[in-house]
Amino acid sequence: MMPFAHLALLMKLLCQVFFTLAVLSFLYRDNPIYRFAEHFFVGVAAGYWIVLQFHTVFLPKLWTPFVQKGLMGQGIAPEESRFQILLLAIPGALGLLMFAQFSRNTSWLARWPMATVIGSFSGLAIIGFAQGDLIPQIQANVLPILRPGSLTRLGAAPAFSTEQLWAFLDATSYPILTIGVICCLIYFFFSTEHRGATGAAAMVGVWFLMVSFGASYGRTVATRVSLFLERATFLLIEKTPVGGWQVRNAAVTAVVAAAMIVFLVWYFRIARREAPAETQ
Amino acid sequence: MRREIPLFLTFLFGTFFVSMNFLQGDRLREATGGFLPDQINDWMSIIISFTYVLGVGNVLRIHVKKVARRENGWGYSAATLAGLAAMMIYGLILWIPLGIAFDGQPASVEPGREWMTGMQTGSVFNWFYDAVYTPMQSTMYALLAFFISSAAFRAFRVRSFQAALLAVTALLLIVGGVPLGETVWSGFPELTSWVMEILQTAGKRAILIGAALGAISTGVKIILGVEKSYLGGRA
Amino acid sequence: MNGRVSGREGWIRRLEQVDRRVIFVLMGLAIILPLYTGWSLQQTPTKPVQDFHAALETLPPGTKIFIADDWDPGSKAELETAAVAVLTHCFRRGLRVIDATQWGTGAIIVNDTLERVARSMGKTYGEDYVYLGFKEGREVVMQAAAENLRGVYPRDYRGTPVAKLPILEGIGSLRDVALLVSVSAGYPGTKEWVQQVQRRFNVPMIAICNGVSEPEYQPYYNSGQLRGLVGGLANIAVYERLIGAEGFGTRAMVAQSSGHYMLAALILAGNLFFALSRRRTLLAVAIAVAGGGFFLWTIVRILAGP
Amino acid sequence: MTAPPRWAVGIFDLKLPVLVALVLFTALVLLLIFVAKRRPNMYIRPLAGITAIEEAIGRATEMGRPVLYVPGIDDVNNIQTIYSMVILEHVAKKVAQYGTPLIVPTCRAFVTPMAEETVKQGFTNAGSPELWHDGIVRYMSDEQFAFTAATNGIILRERPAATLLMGSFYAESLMLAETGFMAGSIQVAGTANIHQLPFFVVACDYTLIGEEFFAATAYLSREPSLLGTIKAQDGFKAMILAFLMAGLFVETLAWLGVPVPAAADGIHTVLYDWLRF
Repeated sequence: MMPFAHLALLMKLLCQVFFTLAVLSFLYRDNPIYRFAEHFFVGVAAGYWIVLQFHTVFLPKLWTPFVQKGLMGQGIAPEESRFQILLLAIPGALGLLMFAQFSRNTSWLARWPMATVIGSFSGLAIIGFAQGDLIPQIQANVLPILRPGSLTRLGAAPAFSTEQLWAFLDATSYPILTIGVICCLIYFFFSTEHRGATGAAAMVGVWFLMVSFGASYGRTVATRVSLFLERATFLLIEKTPVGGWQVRNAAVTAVVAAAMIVFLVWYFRIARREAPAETQ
Repeated sequence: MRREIPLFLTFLFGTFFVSMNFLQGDRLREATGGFLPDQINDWMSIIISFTYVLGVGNVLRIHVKKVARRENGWGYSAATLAGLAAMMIYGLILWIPLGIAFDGQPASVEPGREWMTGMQTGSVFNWFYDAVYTPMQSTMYALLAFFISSAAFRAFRVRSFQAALLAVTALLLIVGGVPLGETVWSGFPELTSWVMEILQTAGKRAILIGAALGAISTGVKIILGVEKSYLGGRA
Repeated sequence: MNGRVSGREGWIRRLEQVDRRVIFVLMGLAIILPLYTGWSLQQTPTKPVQDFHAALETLPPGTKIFIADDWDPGSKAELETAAVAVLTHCFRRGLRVIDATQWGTGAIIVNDTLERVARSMGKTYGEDYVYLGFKEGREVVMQAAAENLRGVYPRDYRGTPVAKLPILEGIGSLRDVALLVSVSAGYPGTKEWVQQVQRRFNVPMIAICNGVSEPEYQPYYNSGQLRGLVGGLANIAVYERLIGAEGFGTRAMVAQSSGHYMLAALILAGNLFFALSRRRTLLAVAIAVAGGGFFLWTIVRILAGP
Repeated sequence: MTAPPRWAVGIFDLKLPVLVALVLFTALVLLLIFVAKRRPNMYIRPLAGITAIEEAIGRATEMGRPVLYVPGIDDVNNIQTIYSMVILEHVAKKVAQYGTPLIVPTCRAFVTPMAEETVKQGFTNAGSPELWHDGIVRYMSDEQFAFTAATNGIILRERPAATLLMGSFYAESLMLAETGFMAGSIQVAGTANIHQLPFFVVACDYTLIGEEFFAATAYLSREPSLLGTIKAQDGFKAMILAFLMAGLFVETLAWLGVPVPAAADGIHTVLYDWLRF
């Protein structure tokens, strides 16, 4: 008889493989296995958030201090004030007002907590964007026309060598940053028409924007490939230790995939004859 | 009152977080016995954490209705509710009697009962996280590897000079940003790193400056009550 | 465009509009097949990666650093690998790690990763590392932790009061740590740490992130707000090599490369068919020569071998 | 990097450059919103994106096929969804003038009534409210990929001649743009979600990039708060440009080793102590 812990591990592997393949089956077409997995996931995710908030915020930050220290007066540290702890009733009450959302008559009360959240994040955003983004980025772009020493480097590099290419690129870096940022800012300037010099600058600005989108595209591709790569490694290459022995994930994958294919063939050939046509 | 109080709250908390940047936290803490800023920060954590109740409330409402009315596809909704129930039971409900008895801290749960302890290693809750949440979420995003490739073949079209610039930069990073690129031409790492650090940074920096101005002006308008659209309806 | 579709053009049109599942299979094979090869490719670190490495390498052993592990299973491929590499590097150098996450859905996987690496290197919880877990509030928590760390995290993830943890002695806020390392999958992440903490409280900071975010964070590296930046699995693999702890990143590089080259081929082929079907011969020739030449050269270089 | 110039007294810690920039910008925003209330026809340059939308609607009319308008997949709490309604109202008005069918799939339960009101308003503005029917705004699903699959289904079945994607989009951007491209419709997209812009740029005929999206809404609605903000941002950008130019000049002089003339000492102080803090 397999110990319970091992059975749990094996079941976990089975579930992991099942849910991975269930999502991948969407690539063939929308199907009941995918829909089941997706709906189950939505439920699990919602439950996860509630439990998480309960354990990390509600209990330690609100319930325990308020009830134990505030109401019962137990275990108040010398540097804490009981009055301040009792003030936790304010965020508690504002939080509870969220529930007012669920009734049409009281839903306006739910705006109170939303207003505090939006106000706080607006305040933090103002400071963050002004102090962390705007000023340092402008500051970083206050540059001389050429990087000091880059011309000497370019002159010293042998002609038609890769070294010369790097020296050239290095020499262009300050002009590119200066011209690029200025031209892009002109592109996003809406008070004058793009004609003549402004028009030309705006056009150069769009070029820089396109290059920067190209970079984003290239890096997005990299991330997406990595994500599937990790899943493929999990399904086909990895081994899972269960007790003393190593289970090959590929074997589990083969079994689960075969079962899924049988089900899908049955579903699309037979069961769906009467069903209404699906989208996609 | 329906509009004034929310607007006042927005103003109050917004200006608090702005002004904290221009005050000395340590001195303020001494002067107020820790009320400012620490207590207010905790308050915000508490209120934000309640907003998640809303999300779950919506999930519940939609899916309970579907199941109750036996609407088309109600079986899937039942699966959602089952997932929600499993997480709530193992993460929360089984745990409540233990938690309140033990100062709300999972560390004090007696040995042999770890499976009940919410988010700690070895709990059933964590088992669900590993077995369902992790594979589902990572595979959802992995699907995009395929969607991006089909879009690349069927809809990525170089129809203008601008699109050509985008395509050339993208291709350069796609083939040059991986080790095989270095095998093909040893200069790729240097070239891609120049593209990333200089060439594309110019555009990104301008976007950053523009986005910063946008965010600041939106924030200012919200705090001062000029922009009220978040209270529902158009401004 | 004329209305008559000749045989050749019909054939191109059909290729242009091929069922997407055919492309899915091509892409899948391009990524899966190389997993079975044991090849290894050479890699040179770029400057941001070297700077990232140097930032951790120059700290004296025993220094306390803060790692913000802001990711979840959705970016497991890149950032679990990154987190393992960073933690291995830190522990090997004897740095003491204070870890926390702003991603609720990452609370468990970050804990598991930290425990796994720490246990394999024989580190003691509370002495060499601590996990403060997740607290709701995103930017609120970030700036609050820089004001007063204990106020935000009165207890660690396991429920131990922070006053009992020796590693946190003398750490009142993030201003007291030597370095802030952001392992970031998006919002909230590196950008928010820069905005709320780096500049406001003058905390030195480096970041390791997924590929998608890297271009967005480059301006911060350029402005010196980030002292080092590693982005995407390929750069994470280089970093793994720099610290001599080759892991998933290094093993994945052949498949990663092959996936990239397949995607490049798809973009080129799509545009080739587009040019042919629109009778834009010059563009078609340009794409065919440039693309074909590049791929031929690639094959030659691969066959030439290391 | 040197420490920022500060004025730290008592509990205050005034980081002057940030404070001055914030006060200046806030004042500018409020002032221009005030001005925009008096003069709603303040100049904003005509945007190519709006022309592109109108041309797309025109072509749909010629071909007798519908116009598809997707207001993003975010809820009403995202400001882009709300601003998308401004564009939708304009589109509804144009469509009603030409008598072209309109389809608006929505991804959020709360967005649906808002989109309905907006389309009705647009039809009324065009003088033909009788065109409204329940098949225009279609609530698909709250779930991202289910919504995408359903919308792709609409594109393939009803073959809209114009697809307008305006609002907050995420990973589904490339799937929608791909399907629209395959169906041969003219596509105009607009979003401030920078990550998704590359996918729109390559597959769409025209894309409103980030701030252009907001400028377009200001241009169309002439709402003082939008208009004033755009103008204020323009004003601040002009200042940034001036700063960058001045900085370039001073830095280049310093690099060349030219001593800064005494008369320019004031400028020098401002640029060195304030900008390079």
